[in-house]
Amino acid sequence: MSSGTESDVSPDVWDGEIEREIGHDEYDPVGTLGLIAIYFVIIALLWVFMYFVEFLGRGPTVV
Amino acid sequence: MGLFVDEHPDEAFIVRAALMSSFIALLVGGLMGTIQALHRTGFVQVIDNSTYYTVLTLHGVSLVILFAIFFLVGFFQWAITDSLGRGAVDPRLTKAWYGLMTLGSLMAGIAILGGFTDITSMSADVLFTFYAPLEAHPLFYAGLAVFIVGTWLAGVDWFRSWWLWRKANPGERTPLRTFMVLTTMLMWYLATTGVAIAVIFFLLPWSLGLVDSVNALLTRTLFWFFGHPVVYFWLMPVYMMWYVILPKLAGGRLFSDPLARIVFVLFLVLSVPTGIHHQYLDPGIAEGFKFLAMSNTMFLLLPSLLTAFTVVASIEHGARQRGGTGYFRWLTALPWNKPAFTGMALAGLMFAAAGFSGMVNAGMNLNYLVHNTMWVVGHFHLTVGTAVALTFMAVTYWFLPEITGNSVFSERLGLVQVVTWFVGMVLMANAMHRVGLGGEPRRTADPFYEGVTFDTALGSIGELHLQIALGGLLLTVSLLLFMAHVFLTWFDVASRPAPKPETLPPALSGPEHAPAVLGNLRLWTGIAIALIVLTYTLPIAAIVSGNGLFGNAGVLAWGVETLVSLTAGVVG
Amino acid sequence: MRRPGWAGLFVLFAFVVVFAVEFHTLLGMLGVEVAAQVYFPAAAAAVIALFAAIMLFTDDEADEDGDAQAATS
Amino acid sequence: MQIHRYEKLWFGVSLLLIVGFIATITYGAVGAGIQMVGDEGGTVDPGEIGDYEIRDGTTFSDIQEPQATHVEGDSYEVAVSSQQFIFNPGTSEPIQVPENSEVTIYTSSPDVIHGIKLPGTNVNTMVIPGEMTKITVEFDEPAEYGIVCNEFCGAGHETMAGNLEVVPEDEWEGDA
Repeated sequence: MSSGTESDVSPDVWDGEIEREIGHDEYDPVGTLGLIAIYFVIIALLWVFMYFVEFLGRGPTVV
Repeated sequence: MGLFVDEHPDEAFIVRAALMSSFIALLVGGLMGTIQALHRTGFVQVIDNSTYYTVLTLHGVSLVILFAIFFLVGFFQWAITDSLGRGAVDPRLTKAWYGLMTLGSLMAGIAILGGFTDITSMSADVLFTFYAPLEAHPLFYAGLAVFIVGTWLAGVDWFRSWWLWRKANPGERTPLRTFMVLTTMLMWYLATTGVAIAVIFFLLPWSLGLVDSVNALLTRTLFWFFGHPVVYFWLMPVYMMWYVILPKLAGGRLFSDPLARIVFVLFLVLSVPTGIHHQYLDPGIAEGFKFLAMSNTMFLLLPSLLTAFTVVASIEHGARQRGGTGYFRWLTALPWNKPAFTGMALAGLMFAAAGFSGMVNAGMNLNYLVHNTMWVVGHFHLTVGTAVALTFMAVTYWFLPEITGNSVFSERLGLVQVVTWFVGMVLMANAMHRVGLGGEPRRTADPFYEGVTFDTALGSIGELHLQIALGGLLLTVSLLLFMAHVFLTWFDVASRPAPKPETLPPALSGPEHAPAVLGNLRLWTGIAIALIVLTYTLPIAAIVSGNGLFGNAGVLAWGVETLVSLTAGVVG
Repeated sequence: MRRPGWAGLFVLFAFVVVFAVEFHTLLGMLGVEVAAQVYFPAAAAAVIALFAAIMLFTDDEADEDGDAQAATS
Repeated sequence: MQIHRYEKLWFGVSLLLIVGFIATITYGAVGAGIQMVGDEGGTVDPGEIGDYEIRDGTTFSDIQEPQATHVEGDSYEVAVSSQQFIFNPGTSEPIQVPENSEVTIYTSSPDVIHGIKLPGTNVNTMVIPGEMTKITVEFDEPAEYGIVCNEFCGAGHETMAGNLEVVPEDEWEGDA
């Protein structure tokens, strides 16, 4: 079970669980791009909230 | 090819031994966690406040040192042996490092357990960070040193296997798993020099009475020299599992082998020169050094952000090969019935959340808000307590058949276990973050003070404490389920042999696409050392010239001080 | 609509529980304060109602990936 | 090397995020003027904290009073010994500072490492034996704050707490 460098794989590798094989060039991870874009928006907003509301919005602060 | 246990019985024995040690530590450390979750929220207090700190020390050391590291050395032994297709060069060395790690654990463990009883004056109530001048019994420091030497020898063992493989296979790219083990171990060698120096030259002589005092800031800085990269020592094996096992479970292939190598190289280069970000609020370290540590830390986000993309893309590839369609509908085509898959996927999701609280922790002046509050505890229960621990537990469902030759007892029970962990940790870690923002300190037995109130922005402290306690109980249930499950599988109670051995499919974009320089470990180690020297020389020189190597009472202080200030003069 | 396999339902349940608990915070952030004694029983009822609806209004078939069968192995 | 264009895009966005974080922190340091605890306090013999020279003729023990000492204008200073398991002053009687003041806090430890946090505020620092922690805090409004030790300092750590009062100007009894 060592990982070779050949690019073709027998579908048996997945115990018959897959329907079709998809190669590198025929695959665009659109779902991943969507998920990661959502993640980016969430952390960017949370960062602004944490820094400018939670942190700078409270006193006293060390100057 | 057969099962790992049939192909390499001697190595499988060591892997099983390491996992056994790891699980014992998990049980002990986890149960200590239950006591703490109930004690510090005030619901059930079966121990004294003073015993709480012994419990806390045992919790930290058992879980992050023993559980995590024993598991990962077992996993690495498998990764090296299986990916190179050859056994250990000298089985005696393999047994020796495992023996040393076990001996060290027992020494440190006995010292900690001494804190529970009055029969002996021995104790080590110094928590996982053992900041001097809090003092532990010498056995504790000696045990840590022996344990670390054991891990060093393990690295030597794996490098020897690789060197022989390279001689037999000139010109071939190092297999991905081996590459990941080697970069992780190189990072570990660099990181542990800090704690080794702290323990061997300062803490051990001091606890034995050979020197009168220590420079508290120096040993603390040396601890964090090790204390931050150690989290990558736990995390890098997890990344390996996410890169090489998770895509397969999802029904797909790793998206990009070269990118995985880049990520591990980035960890090797950037992990160590970041430790000062744990010391943002320390006196005696100038702001400029803190800013430098912050920049390094922020750039260390890069390998994790890249990993998020590659791993999710690999999972999506699997979902689409399984017939998944649509923008997000493919998520339902994933094998959620496999505990190994679901556990790792949930662990990854929690790590994404942990990424955010980590970014806050890394923000230099923002640290005034969260430093040493429960926020930090919430953060690392998402990282090491979920991303690492839940992935290790999940991968166990995939891994045990390979090394024991038995089928997993029940996938269904396994799924209940990983999901329970997820729910328990969401409740507990989220509440911890929120009480932390209210100012509740970490590492205390009883955070209820006269005349001090903690105002949380949302929800009352009482409600959040209830969430912490409930989450802790769910985690305990999950832990016991896991232990029972391991026991039932290990001793083959169901009497079912393992299914046919697993094959790991190669990456969609293979190693042949990686530029050759990526494999130049000497170069990357050299750059890592240069960065460490740049980041640490001046702060350490300043700390030593301020108070001497051994604090004010140190006899050697004057001579060394002169030497160091001369060096600092030359470097600066 | 086809009902997800038991594993899918279970994972969904976990997310629903977690979301129900945290939604209380979210309401608070949006300025809607609901007392815990009112919110949590209501949320529990909503979760039960949701799953009752899933069981009643979906077909009693495992989804096409056969999660339900695979899980029994 | 094959790298998918989405991945290149994410790489760029990640770098942007990192630079954005560093920029925010820099704004906090330069724009909002938040200073980090640094090495300005210098070192001190843990056995003789009281003798630490704040400036010529004034030692740590001279200003180690519950009521902050007036320096000039709206600046005040106070020295606190953080020790197992009290803040002195702070624990037995509250530290008092006037409103609209800038208070420089000097603190060190004669025994082990401690931490100081005023819950609900951004006042938070480590106290390390051998080092003198020196921070300046702006107190604008009259208020009462708790002080807790937030670094484990031995059995008894959970009792280590105190108070700080920001007194309205008309009730301030110290120098002004």
